[in-house]
Amino acid sequence: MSDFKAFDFRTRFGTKHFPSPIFTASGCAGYGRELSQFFDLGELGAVVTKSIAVKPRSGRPTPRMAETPSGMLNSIGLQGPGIDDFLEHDIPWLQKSGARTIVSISGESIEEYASLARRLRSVTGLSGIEVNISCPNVENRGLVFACDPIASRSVVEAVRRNIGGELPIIVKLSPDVTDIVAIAREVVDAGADGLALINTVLGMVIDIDARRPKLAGITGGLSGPAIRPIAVRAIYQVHSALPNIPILGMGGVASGRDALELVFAGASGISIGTATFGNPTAAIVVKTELENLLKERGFTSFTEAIGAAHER
Amino acid sequence: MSDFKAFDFRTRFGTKHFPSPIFTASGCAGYGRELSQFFDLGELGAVVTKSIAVKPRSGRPTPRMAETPSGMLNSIGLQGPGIDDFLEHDIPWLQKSGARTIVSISGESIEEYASLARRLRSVTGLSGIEVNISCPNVENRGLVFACDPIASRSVVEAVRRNIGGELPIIVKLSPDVTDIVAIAREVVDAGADGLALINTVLGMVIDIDARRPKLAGITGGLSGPAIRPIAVRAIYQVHSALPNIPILGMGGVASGRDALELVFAGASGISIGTATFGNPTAAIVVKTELENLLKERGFTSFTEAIGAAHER
Amino acid sequence: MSGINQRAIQKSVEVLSNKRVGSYHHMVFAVGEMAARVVPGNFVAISVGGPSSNLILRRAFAVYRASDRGQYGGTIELVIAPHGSGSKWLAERDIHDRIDMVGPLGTNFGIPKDPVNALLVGGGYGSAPLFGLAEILKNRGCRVDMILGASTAGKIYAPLEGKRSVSSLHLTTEDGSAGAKGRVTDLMVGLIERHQVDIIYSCGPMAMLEAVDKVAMSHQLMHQCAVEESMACGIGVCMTCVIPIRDESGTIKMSRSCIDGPVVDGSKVVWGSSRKIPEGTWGAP
Amino acid sequence: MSGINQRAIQKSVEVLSNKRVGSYHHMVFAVGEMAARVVPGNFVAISVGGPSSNLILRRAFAVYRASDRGQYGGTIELVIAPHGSGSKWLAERDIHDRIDMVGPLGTNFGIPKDPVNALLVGGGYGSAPLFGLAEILKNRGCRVDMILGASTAGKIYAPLEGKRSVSSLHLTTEDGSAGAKGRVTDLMVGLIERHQVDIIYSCGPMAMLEAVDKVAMSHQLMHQCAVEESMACGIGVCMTCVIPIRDESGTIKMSRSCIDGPVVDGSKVVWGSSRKIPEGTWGAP
Ligand SMILES: Cc1cc2nc3c(=O)[nH]c(=O)nc-3n(C[C@H](O)[C@H](O)[C@H](O)COP(=O)(O)OP(=O)(O)OC[C@H]3O[C@@H](n4cnc5c(N)ncnc54)[C@H](O)[C@@H]3O)c2cc1C
Ligand SMILES: Cc1cc2nc3c(=O)[nH]c(=O)nc-3n(C[C@H](O)[C@H](O)[C@H](O)COP(=O)(O)OP(=O)(O)OC[C@H]3O[C@@H](n4cnc5c(N)ncnc54)[C@H](O)[C@@H]3O)c2cc1C
Ligand SMILES: Cc1cc2nc3c(=O)[nH]c(=O)nc-3n(C[C@H](O)[C@H](O)[C@H](O)COP(=O)(O)O)c2cc1C
Ligand SMILES: Cc1cc2nc3c(=O)[nH]c(=O)nc-3n(C[C@H](O)[C@H](O)[C@H](O)COP(=O)(O)O)c2cc1C
Ligand code: FES
Ligand code: FES
Repeated sequence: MSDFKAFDFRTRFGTKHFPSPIFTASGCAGYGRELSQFFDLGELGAVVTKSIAVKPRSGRPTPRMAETPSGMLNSIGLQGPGIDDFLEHDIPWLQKSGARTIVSISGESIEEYASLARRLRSVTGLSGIEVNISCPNVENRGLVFACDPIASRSVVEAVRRNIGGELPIIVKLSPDVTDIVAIAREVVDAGADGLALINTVLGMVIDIDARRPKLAGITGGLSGPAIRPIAVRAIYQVHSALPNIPILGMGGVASGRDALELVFAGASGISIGTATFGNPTAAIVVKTELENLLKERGFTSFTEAIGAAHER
Repeated sequence: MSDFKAFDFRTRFGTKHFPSPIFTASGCAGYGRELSQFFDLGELGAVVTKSIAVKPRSGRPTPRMAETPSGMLNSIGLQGPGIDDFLEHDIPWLQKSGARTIVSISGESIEEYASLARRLRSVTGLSGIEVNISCPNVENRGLVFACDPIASRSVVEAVRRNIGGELPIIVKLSPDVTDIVAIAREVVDAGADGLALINTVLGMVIDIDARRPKLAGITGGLSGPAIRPIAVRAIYQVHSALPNIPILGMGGVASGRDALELVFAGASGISIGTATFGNPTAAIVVKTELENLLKERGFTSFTEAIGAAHER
Repeated sequence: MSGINQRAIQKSVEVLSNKRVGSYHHMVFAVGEMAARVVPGNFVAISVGGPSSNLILRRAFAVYRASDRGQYGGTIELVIAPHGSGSKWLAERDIHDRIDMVGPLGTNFGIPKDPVNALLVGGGYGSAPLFGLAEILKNRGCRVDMILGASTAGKIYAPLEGKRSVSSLHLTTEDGSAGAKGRVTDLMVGLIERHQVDIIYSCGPMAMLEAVDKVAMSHQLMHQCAVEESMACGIGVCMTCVIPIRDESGTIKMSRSCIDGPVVDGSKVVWGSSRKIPEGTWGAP
Repeated sequence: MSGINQRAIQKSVEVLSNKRVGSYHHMVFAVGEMAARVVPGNFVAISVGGPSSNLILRRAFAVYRASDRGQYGGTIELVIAPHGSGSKWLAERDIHDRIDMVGPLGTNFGIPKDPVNALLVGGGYGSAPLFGLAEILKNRGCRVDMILGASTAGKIYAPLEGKRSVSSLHLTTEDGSAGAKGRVTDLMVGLIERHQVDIIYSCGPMAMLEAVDKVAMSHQLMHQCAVEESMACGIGVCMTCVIPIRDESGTIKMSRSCIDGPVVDGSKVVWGSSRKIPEGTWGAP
């Protein structure tokens, strides 16, 4: 079915244009090195790196994962080398590799987000910042920022103030809230150029032989095809409320058809997360399938398809 | 492995004792008639009936369902004959059948819940009332009661006031909230004898050929194994906060192992919902498997196992 | 016992044969006592995908033929169109594989006491339940004419043994690759008049059933049709499969096509109601 | 290119044979050029469950043998213990079925330049990668003694062709159904002293590896072990498979057993760290 009429696959977040709407999902592609053996990272809109913190983090003890029906739970605990090490070793490699890079940051306080933004301000050649606010706020009884409109807003204001320039800020929201649109409005109001939907859903598995939670971290984040209907719903709700804010959609996308569902719901880009664990080349498979599905349906550019399910 | 040492399978909600901890889930067993061909309804702890409203309801247009990975979406819209017809035709049949019955009620205003409670007050031989508060409150911009602690509390107070006597009130909560423990505390405080966890998770599927939401109701409730980790987490959280409140657990239970996960998390009973669609005798399969798993683990009574995953 | 699903049983059944016929798979299953309970119009519900499948719902299939004698005891035959993951999985089963079947389910075609002239209209695999019906009508001394339509020749299911029990068989395809180019309704009026048809039976896609019903109405003919709505449970407990139907009193109710159907009186159906609740339906918002 | 996973390729491979051996399945796959890239200690990651499966993660299996010549071109052999849904699904594959394989992955056993006396210790299917290793050591002129242990006889995997490359093979079972009753470590000291063992290689359950490492330590012997942690991706991107390992500078880091392992230096592992982060680990809370 795929014809040869030129097809424009580009998409945009804030000031940045991307040649492809397929991205990696933070925490599901490391810092790029591991996947570069399987495909050219330049094929992606961008590599979204594992959320980086101010200091090195050991992450949580093992077991860190449990497979669930059509999904998995993870409790990694944001393991990472910290921003200094990251800027010294990982960013340079990514830039040499020819990949566009969106850096995901995570903090335990407003000040940590601010200082991460300051560190990234000086880095040239980045395509954006993804702000992971699904992290416990040590200054507020460990309440997750993303669950509190005010805390979410403050994080984004702090990042906006410190990042300066025109680097797009994409804020990643948690689905574990009563009203995701309310949170979306706050962070957009605070200066977010785009939104990433959705982070994992809080879940738990019990080991019925050991009679205790399977994960050392007790609860974990549910991801994979099991949560796709939740992602589609969140994207649809937020896109209807804020039609002009680009959404980086994710949640159980493993095929072009899955991706198209999120695009029709309102996503301007698609991140591939858990699917990469089942298939190292998942991002490329999705990219190829999505392009063909769009062409078969007579689209001449990707952007025409964004939010198409809202039209009637 | 199953030995012949007497095993006590009973469980309790409020003042009522049930010979088995396996129940049907509201909306997944009609009013009992349909399943009576496949097994003796007396084998169940109780039949939990499809949520009944004050007036007849046509429910939503079709399509009303979409299958999703290890789950399904439904948007039935609480179709039913209304309380009068229900009390005239369905309750008598259930009572003749020898099934214990828990009546699930749903309303669009506090007053509707109150009047449903008044109607049920006079009915003899019921085993309990399940209050489905995952319904839009017409008096408050259609905001779902279960998403608002105050509205949830008012519903339960109204039911408590009007039901009188000692009929157990089990309040069914929605997982689509930022803090399910906060809601649980409110409704228990307002007089709930038990909690039912969890109702479906709000989701959506898009028909990529029709370019619109697959369901006529646009969004729907996600159920089945896909949401089990969310159910286990919700039950675990609520049981740690309120260890003395019995929980009727549900969400993707299709086997004895699944049921045991929820029991170890803190459930005093298990409702079988979507699994019945895939297997009419699912409730009996789960019951038999659960009894064997408990015996293999040396339990002599079901109640010993409740919340066992919290002990270490 | 409530009467609902009263002939249904659940059984692990063996695949006896699986043959490709045009775009379809004709499959035979050893079902034991289930076979004797089947009446034309009934369907069965089958679990698909195997042990660690992500497909959690049964798939519904109309019974093409059921016979309770024969070397393998009771057998049920189905005609499967490989459509999505579930039906494809089923169509890939080999001889001796076992599958879990619940049936027979649903209503059946009503059989008139006296010999009448019947017109049977089928679309695609919708022809499947009509052959068993034709056989019974024939034995009751009825004249049976049949029209089968589909988009293209490969999608018409009309086996030899089936043809025996019909007085005349007419085909239509939208691409003209078999029979007359066009739709089943193009041939209906002619046959109705030529053979003084008393009753119409139909099975196929909703749009076809609606068109057939229009013709039946305009000739004041009884019309029994087997509808096809998406079903989650197939046994009446989920309320996903409803269609608006007028009851005796004329009230429109959203009725479950799995237990109040699939065979319903065409004149009672409120057609074209996908994505809307008809005006005046009982309990409409 | 980063160097990580640099020998790995992804390929749809054909099942050439599947034989039951005790509690295990010995399976052979036609993998083409993948075979030539394998070194003992490497593993492969396989998708399980088929098209509509609810199992979304790959399963990891150590390569038992790899050969790049032979009538089917390159082949890889695995020893599969049917454990849960995924490994059972794999063990049920028939000849000519195709599966999706990524490999070779992970680190490999280091081979000493000069001939040394090596003791190879395997638990359960953990013996699989040791036979390929033994062959290489043998060809390098090493003396190779092997101890294989399991709970019971059926769980010891010790094929004839494998035995050829070892100087002595000793078995232990916890129920005494084969070899000496007890654990592999009961026989280690005797063999270490009798044959002046220079290096120990091991593969098996974590608890066994820890016990083996204690013995290695007490005799100041090099110990290379292949660890087994739950893996979601197998290629280094998910961070689920970590174990605490001391680096050159002595800092403990949570290292990925899929790319910094499975073969690691036993003396560098901080044992018994399931469900806790060892004191002083880099970035510990
Ligand atoms: C009463 C009845 C009789 C039927 N008889 C036959 C028959 O004889 N031969 C035949 O080939 N098919 C028949 N069908 C249709 C058959 O059930 C569907 O083709 C099948 O369920 C599709 O499943 P899938 O996984 O292949 O497709 P998918 O599209 O992946 O299915 C997704 C979900 O939608 C439902 N669904 C999709 N299409 C249909 C449909 N057309 N009707 C009902 N549910 C659907 C499925 O049950 C499943 O729950 C019948 C359906 C009904 C209701
Ligand atoms: C490096 C390595 C080499 C291995 N080599 C072999 C081998 O040669 N032969 C063999 O039979 N098995 C081997 N295993 C173990 C094998 O991967 C597991 O038995 C298998 O993944 C279990 O999957 P399941 O679906 O059958 O079980 P389930 O328990 O249903 O699996 C559920 C999840 O847990 C993971 N999991 C469960 N048990 C293990 C385990 N022991 N190790 C790692 N992940 C696990 C699975 O990958 C899956 O994601 C190896 C594991 C690793 C990490
Ligand atoms: C193992 C794992 C680690 C993750 N780490 C992060 C992270 O560091 N930062 C973040 O914002 N999201 C993280 N996520 C969430 C994913 O980026 C993504 O939002 C989620 O998994 C849903 O997409 P998926 O279903 O395609 O995986 C992680 C997910 C997984 C499975
Ligand atoms: C088709 C369908 C209809 C339902 N109707 C109701 C209802 O009327 N009232 C209610 O409280 N819950 C209703 N539920 C929710 C179930 O009772 C149950 O809470 C949910 O499906 C999770 O359990 P499960 O995964 O076992 O189905 C319905 C669920 C389904 C799938
Ligand atoms: S399919 Fe469930 S009620 Fe008809
Ligand atoms: S398994 Fe994913 S990092 Fe090792």
